[in-house]
Amino acid sequence: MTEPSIEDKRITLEEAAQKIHDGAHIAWGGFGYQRPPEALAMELIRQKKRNLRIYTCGSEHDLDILVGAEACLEFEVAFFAIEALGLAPNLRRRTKEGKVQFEDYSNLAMALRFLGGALNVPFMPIRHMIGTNMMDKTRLRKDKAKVIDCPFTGTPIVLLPSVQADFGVICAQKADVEGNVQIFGIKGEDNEIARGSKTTIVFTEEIISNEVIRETPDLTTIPALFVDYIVEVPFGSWPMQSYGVYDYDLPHLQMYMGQCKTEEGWQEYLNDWILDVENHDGLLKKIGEKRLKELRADKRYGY
Amino acid sequence: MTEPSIEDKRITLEEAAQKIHDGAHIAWGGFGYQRPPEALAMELIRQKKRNLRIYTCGSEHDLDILVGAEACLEFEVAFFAIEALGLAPNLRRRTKEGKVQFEDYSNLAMALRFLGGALNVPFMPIRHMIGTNMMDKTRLRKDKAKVIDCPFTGTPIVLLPSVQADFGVICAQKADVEGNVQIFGIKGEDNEIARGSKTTIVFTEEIISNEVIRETPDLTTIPALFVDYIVEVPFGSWPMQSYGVYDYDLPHLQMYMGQCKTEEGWQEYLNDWILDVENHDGLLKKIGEKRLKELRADKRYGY
Amino acid sequence: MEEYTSTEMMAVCGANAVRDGERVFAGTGLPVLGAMLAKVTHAPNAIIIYEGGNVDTQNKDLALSVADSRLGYRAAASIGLIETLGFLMMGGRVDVGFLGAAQIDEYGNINTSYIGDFDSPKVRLPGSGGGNDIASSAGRIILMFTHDARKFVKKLDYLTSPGHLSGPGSREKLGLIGGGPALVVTDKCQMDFDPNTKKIRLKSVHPGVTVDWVNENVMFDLIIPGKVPTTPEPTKEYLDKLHQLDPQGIYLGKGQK
Amino acid sequence: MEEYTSTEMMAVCGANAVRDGERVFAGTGLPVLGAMLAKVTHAPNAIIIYEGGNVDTQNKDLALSVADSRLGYRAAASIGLIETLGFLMMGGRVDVGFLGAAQIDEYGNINTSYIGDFDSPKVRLPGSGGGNDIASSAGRIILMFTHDARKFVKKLDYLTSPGHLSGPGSREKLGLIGGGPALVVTDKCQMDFDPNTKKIRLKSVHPGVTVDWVNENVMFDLIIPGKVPTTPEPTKEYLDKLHQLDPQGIYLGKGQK
Repeated sequence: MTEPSIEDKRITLEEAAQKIHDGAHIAWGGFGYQRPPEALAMELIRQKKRNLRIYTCGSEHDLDILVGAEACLEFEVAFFAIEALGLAPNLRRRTKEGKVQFEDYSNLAMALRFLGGALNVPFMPIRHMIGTNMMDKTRLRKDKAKVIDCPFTGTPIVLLPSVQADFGVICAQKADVEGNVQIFGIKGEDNEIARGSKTTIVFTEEIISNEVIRETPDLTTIPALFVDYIVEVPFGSWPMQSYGVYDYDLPHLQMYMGQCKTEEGWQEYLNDWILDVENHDGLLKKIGEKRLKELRADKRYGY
Repeated sequence: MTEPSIEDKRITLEEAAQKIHDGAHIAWGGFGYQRPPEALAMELIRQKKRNLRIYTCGSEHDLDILVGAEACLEFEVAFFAIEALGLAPNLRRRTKEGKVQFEDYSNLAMALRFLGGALNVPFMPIRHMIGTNMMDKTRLRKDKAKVIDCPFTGTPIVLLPSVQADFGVICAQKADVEGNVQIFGIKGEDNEIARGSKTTIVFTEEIISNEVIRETPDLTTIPALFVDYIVEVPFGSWPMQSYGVYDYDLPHLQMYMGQCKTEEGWQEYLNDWILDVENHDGLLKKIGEKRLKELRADKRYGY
Repeated sequence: MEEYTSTEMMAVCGANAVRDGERVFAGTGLPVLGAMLAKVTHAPNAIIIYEGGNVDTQNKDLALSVADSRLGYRAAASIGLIETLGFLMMGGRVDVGFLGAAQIDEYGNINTSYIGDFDSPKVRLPGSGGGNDIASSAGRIILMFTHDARKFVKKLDYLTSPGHLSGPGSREKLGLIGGGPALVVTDKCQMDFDPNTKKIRLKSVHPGVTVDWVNENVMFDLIIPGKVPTTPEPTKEYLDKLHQLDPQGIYLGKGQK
Repeated sequence: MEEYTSTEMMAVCGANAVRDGERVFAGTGLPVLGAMLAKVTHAPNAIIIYEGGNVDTQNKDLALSVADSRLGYRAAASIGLIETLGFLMMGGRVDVGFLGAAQIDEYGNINTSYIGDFDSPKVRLPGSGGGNDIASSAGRIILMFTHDARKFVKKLDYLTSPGHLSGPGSREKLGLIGGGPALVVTDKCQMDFDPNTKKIRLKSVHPGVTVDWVNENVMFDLIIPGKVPTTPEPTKEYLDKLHQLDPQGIYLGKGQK
């Protein structure tokens, strides 16, 4: 049998961020504290991107630094805060300044919009959102959602416009160079984003061999057929967590929450942790091997 | 911590078939030669069920014996044949007799109808089926499918009525007594059926402990929250296959195809292999330990 | 008599609202503490579902996020959002959901999105997250938040998640399958909903709180029955178990007990 | 010159229609043999997708079912139907799909459902299966079946899967994203579609078959160009590799080579 060549879809973090042009619409993976594309957010800031629009269910520190740096000020989103730690400080300030534009959906609504994009149908039905201001208060979209009477049952049902973003960006624990991806733990809306975006970029904590993929096809959550680029970025979700690989850096997050209450504090954080470190390797050096080791997951628990 | 009691959802194959009343609508799992609910089909025949309606993408020998025995003569289905071996012999004969009623959909259409049922929305959109006789030729349903102009894009799109059947029946390789299910290999439409049916019954080749489930939550394809009953049935898909457990019994299938070309041949098969064996254990005895051992999968290959 | 804080009182009230065997959707913070407390006391077979995707977990540590890796420990399954908020929640398979609120009106409609005018808001709150999904489809809703008169408003600045909307029948007319809000737990009192009008009604006041105080700290006409009982005090068993669940005082606060 | 059977000829024609790097949807039988042959010859980077859920497999044995466990061996992923026919196929991510047909009309519309009247059919065929899905959304369609005049009909008994429907623009008007049928391979000839009318056109006749024979064995007006080439004969390399793929002659037949 003629050996097929294994396609190597790897690019660097810098190259990935370069592909994402000013004004791009991005479906943003990760959910809550779990596997957000933090390293990408920081690199987009270093590359001075502007006018991005992000679609996601809920994201937190990663979005807040993008808002602080004014790389992204438009969101179609369900949730934006740092959960147990409080409201997102940059978001709060930039909203008061009148700079941020939201189109508000529920989590399920956003996840279904990604599913509709993956199925390549123009809309998805949902029973939720109806009866609330999410239906009638709009900012970015003319057609945010529509209520129709179901042609089969006669009852009202909401139709949501599907999302097929220019880029889908998600973080995984393992992937091979061809783009077969294995996500462990909760999946959030990442499976749908990966299948529904025009260009899908997966950031992986670790590259594994194609052989391992073929021995465990039941663990492949995103086949390479859906993936355009693979970026190997260890600790790519720091200061948040990646199940089974490392835990969140709580003291760092608490420092962030306190310091970024003021614009001055945020500018200091921006310089210290993003602009003054040359790249992701520089960031890892700044965090330090000792701290990274402390954050590494105990394999018995996954955090 | 107070120990929660582990709920034991196990029932016997006989009890499972008893629950399925005459006239029940059943979402039928398995796909092609893979994990069809054969043992259930045989038990439904033994219990002389009548007027069942089956919803499925494609099934084969299992449906053909139900048609032969006239337990089920109504189908909302995409495919009905024995694939590489030819047309289904009982179906062919019963169709000529004018006894079988079909509502024809495509495979994706049926899978989306189950997905719509799982989401509890009344319909799902699809770009397929349009332009064909599947849209206008109907037998069982007044509302088989509807074309609307998409309210967002203006282009025509087909809406399919969701399916929430009285029973969803699927076969898996492993499950615990609570109903956490692990399916290995292809999933077909089983994940959607399990989530969208009013009562879900899972037939498992093997019962594993809840401990094993909790050590491998990434392999749980159907959480117990969706499962009402668990039935342990080794070789429950014989003479078809269960990935990683056993292969199909090709000589048996070939015998079936030849013998059931005539009503007499079918009646003989019905008596020999279904009615004259008391139950599933009796069937396994009839097949014989030697043959069952031959059919067992080589773990390296999965068949 | 045990000493207890108002936070502990809220967690115990939340726990008492969960019945054995129920499927509970709980976010981080006091709601999940309440649900976990129920599970280690009177409701051992309650199943807790986290919208991030972990279901029926046996986590040993408290989570800061509904997506926290801590919730993956000994989970029965680790799935996705379409599963939890779609197949389970919109599928009508969840008995009770906990929610917070920044504003609530007399029908239990809630706002978690904006304070002030939508076009130039004073504060951007977290938004719906899964809140609207839970409020729409869970069997019943338990609301938990600290008592502040500014939260109990006649008119919401923004309606994020449906309560009983404009009263009896209005949820059904829109095809919402969930039962809507059933209980409000604050640090001062408990409220339920009048079955005829679907309006908020005082159910019990916590020890040391007067009915008058509550009435003055609600900006709409609160239904007050003739006789308002006092909320039973938390037992030692419940308080002890509560602190075993949050030994570091992440949600209960430090050094208060 | 190699000896070969008409079945082998069909498989080789199918293989030649697959280009390197393409994503191919193939059912069991000759289509998958053709796709696999392409992969071991001129198209090593073609990726074969089976609708049951196995993608990019390296199966060592031939399958009898698109859901056959054999296809799980060294698959890159084992997924479900919503994935293969939804996310991949309807998502517009598949280049070429193979289909069979019991009847075909001059626009390449096909019937795999009923022979005879719908209300009292003579034969119930397998139905659409994934055929309608593939015909609707694959980049292009290759049809393979043995040549029989009764299959090339003026009017189908039942239209299961869309070809070019009623001609240019009719697929687009319905929102179908796939390119429709591009090639018909029989044991006698190859046909393609006239780009202006979207009607079937003779492309080449297999060695030993005359243009007249084909014309007589088609029940509609076949477009016949002035000069119809003869299909090149299969090479020894392709025939050898074909038999390595089906050593037991499951699809190629036994003892014929």
